[in-house]
Amino acid sequence: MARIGVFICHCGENIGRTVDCAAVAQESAKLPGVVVSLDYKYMCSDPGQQMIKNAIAEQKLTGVVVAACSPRMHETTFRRAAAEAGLNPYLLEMANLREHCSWVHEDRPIATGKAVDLVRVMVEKVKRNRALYPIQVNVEPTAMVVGGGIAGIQAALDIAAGGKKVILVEKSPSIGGHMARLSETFPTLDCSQCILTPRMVEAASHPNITLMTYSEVEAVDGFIGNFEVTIRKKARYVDPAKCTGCGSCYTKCPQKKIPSEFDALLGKRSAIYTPFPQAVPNKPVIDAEHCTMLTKGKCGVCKKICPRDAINYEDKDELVKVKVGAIVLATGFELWDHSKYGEYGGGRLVDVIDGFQFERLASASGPTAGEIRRPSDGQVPHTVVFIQCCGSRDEKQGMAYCSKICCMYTAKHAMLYRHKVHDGRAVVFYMDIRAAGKGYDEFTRRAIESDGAEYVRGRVSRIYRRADGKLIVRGADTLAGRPVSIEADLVVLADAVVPRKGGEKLAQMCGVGYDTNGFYSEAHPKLRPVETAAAGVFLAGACQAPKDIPDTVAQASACAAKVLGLFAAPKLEREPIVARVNQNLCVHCRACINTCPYGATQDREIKDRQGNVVKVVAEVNEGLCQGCGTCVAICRSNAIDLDGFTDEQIFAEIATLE
Amino acid sequence: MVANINEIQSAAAALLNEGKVKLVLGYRVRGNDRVPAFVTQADQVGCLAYDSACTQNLAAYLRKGEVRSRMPLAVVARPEVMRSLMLLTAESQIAEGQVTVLAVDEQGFHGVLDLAGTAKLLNEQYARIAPDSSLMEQLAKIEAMTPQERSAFWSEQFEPCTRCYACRAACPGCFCERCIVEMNTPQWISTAAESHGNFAWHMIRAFHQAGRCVECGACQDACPQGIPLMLLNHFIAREVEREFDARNGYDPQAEPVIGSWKQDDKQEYIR
Amino acid sequence: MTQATTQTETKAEGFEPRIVAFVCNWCTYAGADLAGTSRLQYAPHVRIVKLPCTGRIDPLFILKAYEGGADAVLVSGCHPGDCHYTSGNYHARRRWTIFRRLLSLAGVEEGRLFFSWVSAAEGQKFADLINDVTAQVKAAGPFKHNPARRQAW
Amino acid sequence: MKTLEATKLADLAAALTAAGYRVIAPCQRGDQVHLECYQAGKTLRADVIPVNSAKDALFPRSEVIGRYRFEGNEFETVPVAPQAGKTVLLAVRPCDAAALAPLDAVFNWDYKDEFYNAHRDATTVVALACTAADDQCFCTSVGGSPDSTANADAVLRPADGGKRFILESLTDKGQAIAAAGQAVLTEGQAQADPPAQVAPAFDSAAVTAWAKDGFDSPLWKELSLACMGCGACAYTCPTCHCFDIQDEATRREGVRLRNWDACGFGLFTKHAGGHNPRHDQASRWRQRVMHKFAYFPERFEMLACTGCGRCGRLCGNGMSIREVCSQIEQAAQAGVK
Repeated sequence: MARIGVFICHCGENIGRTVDCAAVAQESAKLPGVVVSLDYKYMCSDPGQQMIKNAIAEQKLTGVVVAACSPRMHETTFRRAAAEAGLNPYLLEMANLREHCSWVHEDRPIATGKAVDLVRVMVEKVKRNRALYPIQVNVEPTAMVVGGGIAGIQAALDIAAGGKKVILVEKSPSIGGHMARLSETFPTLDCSQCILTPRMVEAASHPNITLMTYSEVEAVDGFIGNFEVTIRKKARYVDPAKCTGCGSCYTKCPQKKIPSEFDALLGKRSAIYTPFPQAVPNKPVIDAEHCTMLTKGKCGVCKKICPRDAINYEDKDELVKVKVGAIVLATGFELWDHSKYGEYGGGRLVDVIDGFQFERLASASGPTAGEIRRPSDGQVPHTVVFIQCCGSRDEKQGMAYCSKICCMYTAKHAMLYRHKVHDGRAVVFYMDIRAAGKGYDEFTRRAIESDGAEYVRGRVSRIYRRADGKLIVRGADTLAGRPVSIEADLVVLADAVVPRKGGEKLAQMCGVGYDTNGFYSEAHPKLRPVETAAAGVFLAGACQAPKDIPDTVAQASACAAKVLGLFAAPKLEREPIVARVNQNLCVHCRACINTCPYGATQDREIKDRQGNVVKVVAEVNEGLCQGCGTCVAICRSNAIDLDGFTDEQIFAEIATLE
Repeated sequence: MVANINEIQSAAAALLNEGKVKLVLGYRVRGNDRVPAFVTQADQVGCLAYDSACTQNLAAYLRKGEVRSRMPLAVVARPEVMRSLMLLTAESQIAEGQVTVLAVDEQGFHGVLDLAGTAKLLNEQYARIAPDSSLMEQLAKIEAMTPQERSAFWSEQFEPCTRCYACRAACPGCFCERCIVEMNTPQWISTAAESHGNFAWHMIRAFHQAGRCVECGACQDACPQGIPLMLLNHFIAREVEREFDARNGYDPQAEPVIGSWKQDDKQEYIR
Repeated sequence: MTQATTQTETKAEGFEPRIVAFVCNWCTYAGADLAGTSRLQYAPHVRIVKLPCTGRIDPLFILKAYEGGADAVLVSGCHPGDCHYTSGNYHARRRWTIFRRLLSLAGVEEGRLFFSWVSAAEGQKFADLINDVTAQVKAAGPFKHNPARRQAW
Repeated sequence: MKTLEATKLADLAAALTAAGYRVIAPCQRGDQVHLECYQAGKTLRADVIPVNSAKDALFPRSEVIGRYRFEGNEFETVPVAPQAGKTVLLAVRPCDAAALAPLDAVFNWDYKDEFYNAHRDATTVVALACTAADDQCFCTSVGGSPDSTANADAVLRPADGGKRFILESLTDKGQAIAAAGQAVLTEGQAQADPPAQVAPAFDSAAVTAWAKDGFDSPLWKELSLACMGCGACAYTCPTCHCFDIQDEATRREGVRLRNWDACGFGLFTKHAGGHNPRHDQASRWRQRVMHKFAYFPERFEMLACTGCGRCGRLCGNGMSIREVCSQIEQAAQAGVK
């Protein structure tokens, strides 16, 4: 016989104000099977929890309903309390009286009536709950980090420092990411490469880190602790084991006019190339699209010149399978394509550039060796207009959100320009200056006050090129309340930060959600900012939202802490909400096997004592099962059920609503 | 009777004589009825008959233990029955080597085929089997009714249902070890032959045919009470084809229609 | 005619519809939580049955709710592509597409079965949805011709 | 002699309805004829054997036999009286009327079934003598005849080449029918049509005798190969009387229902532990035959088959008890065990 305890929480005034908790307790006491029904100011408080524990012990409860806030808030708390009192935690359910009732209804009698219903539904459910026990799964103590920018490098280094193995997967030929392309960094103006390259080298040489550059994740199977990842190692056409990185090949390569991605298309590279001199690994790859040997079978210079015979034109993509226990996604960002803004030239004006292009112009290792020269004619620009919020905070044509880093890097750009071109004029159009961060506001102030950047509050309505080559920038100074028109030599657009194209595919492979903009979704916006909905998959850096370097590094280290925490024990306990097949009823139509998103339902041969196969049925691998229950609903004879959400429980819930 | 009935008989005899099958599942004549024949000896093949009155779907027997124990066997199969065999293959109930097909249609016998050959024949010769036009007309009439009229129409149709499950027994696709209607913890569908139980039963029976029914008509033929089950079956098959571009029982490797998905499946009704 | 008028009057005045909602834990339930934390007020007639995923929703659930006399059923989960379990909602969608058509053929009238995607971030959408569904069902009145309804024993 | 014009059968039904009877009569439904409750506008068909038997009127397919209510942890039962209104089975065949004997016997055996008897007492049987039979009819092989008046309170005999019926009242209940239908009946003379010729199909005594030792016969497997295990035969049979007790409840109240059940279903004898003594269809078909031709005669000295032929006529899989019994008789003659 069921002995159910019902505990109604007032949540201070949060529930109590609109729900008559005492009345709900009284009504609940009348429900069949309820032996104790109490209300209390704060159930989640120590005395509240003690109340539940005492009742479990004294009344020998077989099930508990806590009617309080959302189970997302305190289910764990109360289940732990139940466990401490000796009741299996899965014999406790919560009725959501706060988020789903008191906060959304004002009429006290109506809210109270609904509250009674909500409790009754859960009482009927909990009567049919079974004791469940956590599922233990082995954990493969190796992590995979996807993305070799500063986020990925930091996460990998921290995990490696914790003594666990890391596979760092980077799709381009070198790690380093966007940070390697920056000239200086705000707010200290220290040289980006100077602080980054030691980390890159450390990552490459760390005994716990396996670098897989020029590689992409092809498929992710498995689950937390036991992911099986297929990685495509793209053909490099250069054997990294033989190559010493001497550079003869790319010096001699006749194809030299390929726009360099690293230089934001402002510089050129050869067909066999390393993206930049400090690349890690410093081993070139052949760009199969542009190499005439690979496209037309003509040339072969690099092979002839290579002293180590490291060139292999027959190289093929290779699929490598690795087993990892955790995945860190650090795929970073790219810039929004401003050609959507017709009023800014629609991408056709060569002297209207983006932030990365400016970084390369300002970088000592860039195409202009650090001199600010405009792309069209290589002249030093005397007036540079910087436009913030290009594509950000624009629901109609661009992105609705603030890209967070543009105020700071625009200030930096203006400063760098003024440091390099002393008589130059730097004009910054801004909507607001968002400079929250340590030393940030001081930095923007310095740009304005010490470095003479002219800040104009307002939007630019149009940019066009006059016959003499001048860019005419027309806009409004909303503080002065007048239109402005500036004759500029160069315009730098602070394009919105957007996630990497195609990132959805990786998210879907991993079971990670993403928002409408394509940024990966964290498990909780406040309390679980690095976890995702997919257990064992974590987020670092700008793939989750626009971030600057310090925030990115902090999140990457947080990921490492999460991964190391996961790897701390050889086994992991998982929620026992899994599907089960009744093998007597299963007729092996394989609908569930086709359906399972995790490949958790599998064929299972039932054998007699002689080892003959008597029949084949479906079986659920509880390590793989995530408990969605899709197989349960697909099974025509209901031969599968889902622990925690059994047919019997749901039937009782629906019946209770009659 | 089809003209070349002798060819069916001699093909059956040859299969039995050569030991390729232990049983030939076919039809025989009993008065005005056509009833199944279970031929195990070559000298019995003379009873085998086939004409358009042979409407029972013999593929249903492939779930019956007493019949399965006599595999490999041969089945006299018209196109709809062949489609059932494709469905049973796709749902891993039968495999190549277990079932040989004696292909027939109203014109007569078309040879002895394995399951792969059957799939080929089906797709080449019977890719489009036009649904009964009177069925389509009746459906159009029902769809033109108001919801209240439809509700009343079906309650009138389901009223005589005694829940004998002859429809289920006649259907090759109803091969569950235990039907959902027989599950009792919890009992989703009332077993009382009354309004709500009958409604739920017929809804779920029809729904479980989604992406599976080959429209052989055996269920409706088997129904002692004359319930127009084919209206529901045809409706579901039509919707499945319209929504998911899927036609049932043509591909022995088909993924289940309900149990697979496409990202761009229509969803105009979801807000 | 007179009778019809009387019915309209009663449904306008005293009709409090019973609406059963089947929602997934990760999106719509969380969206309802957000409606709560945002203190968005909405009609109190809907009773939620929480499932891990819309993929878990068996058409039998919907029938059972009607059998028990629900005036309407609402089903809601994660937007396509957002399923916590990657594809449960796609599976669910296929099922619904056919099952709702079947129910419609059987006489379940328009406005008795609602489907929606509500994400965890769409508290406002959840509140609007509940209000709209409730208003529609109220306007339609009690589900008199419910073909699935259990008759009095 | 009371006569009724053939075209006025529905008028008689209407008159009886007006007199307060629930009239169960052969009504046109689609292209079938069903024994169902007559309502104005329905067409009656005396020329076709209805697909279902009359037993639904006495032993409904689903009947409330108990009620209870819940209030919190409290529970109370509510007494249920049989809902048995005055009923007439109008123009049912002699084989349907004959079926009342085995039903009466089994429902008054070791326990007097309150519900069945209430229906039975309230029921008047107006049989319709058969002047035509089809190839599934075999009443004459099981002790019946096409013009038998057994268990009938009155009988309608087709007369004058089917133009009219002669109504013969056999009991007081039958007299009451004649009285209630007076307005549509005529006093006059008519020549009864000859009864149908139903050729004997098998010797039931031979079947009963063979069955005594036939329990373990391998023949059952062959005889039942076509059976797919539905309940069509049992549910259309006028004598099959197995039932299942089911409870259905909401959180406020519940009912105990008596629903038809059938020995052909695999679950019929399945034990909770999973064992099934009748593990295959052969053993279920054996039960069907044995019950009707061996066990029932043993207990009640009568067969539980009236030869109506419905099971053979309606089986979607070509099973026929008539054919099976003939095959058993042949086996018996050939000395096959």
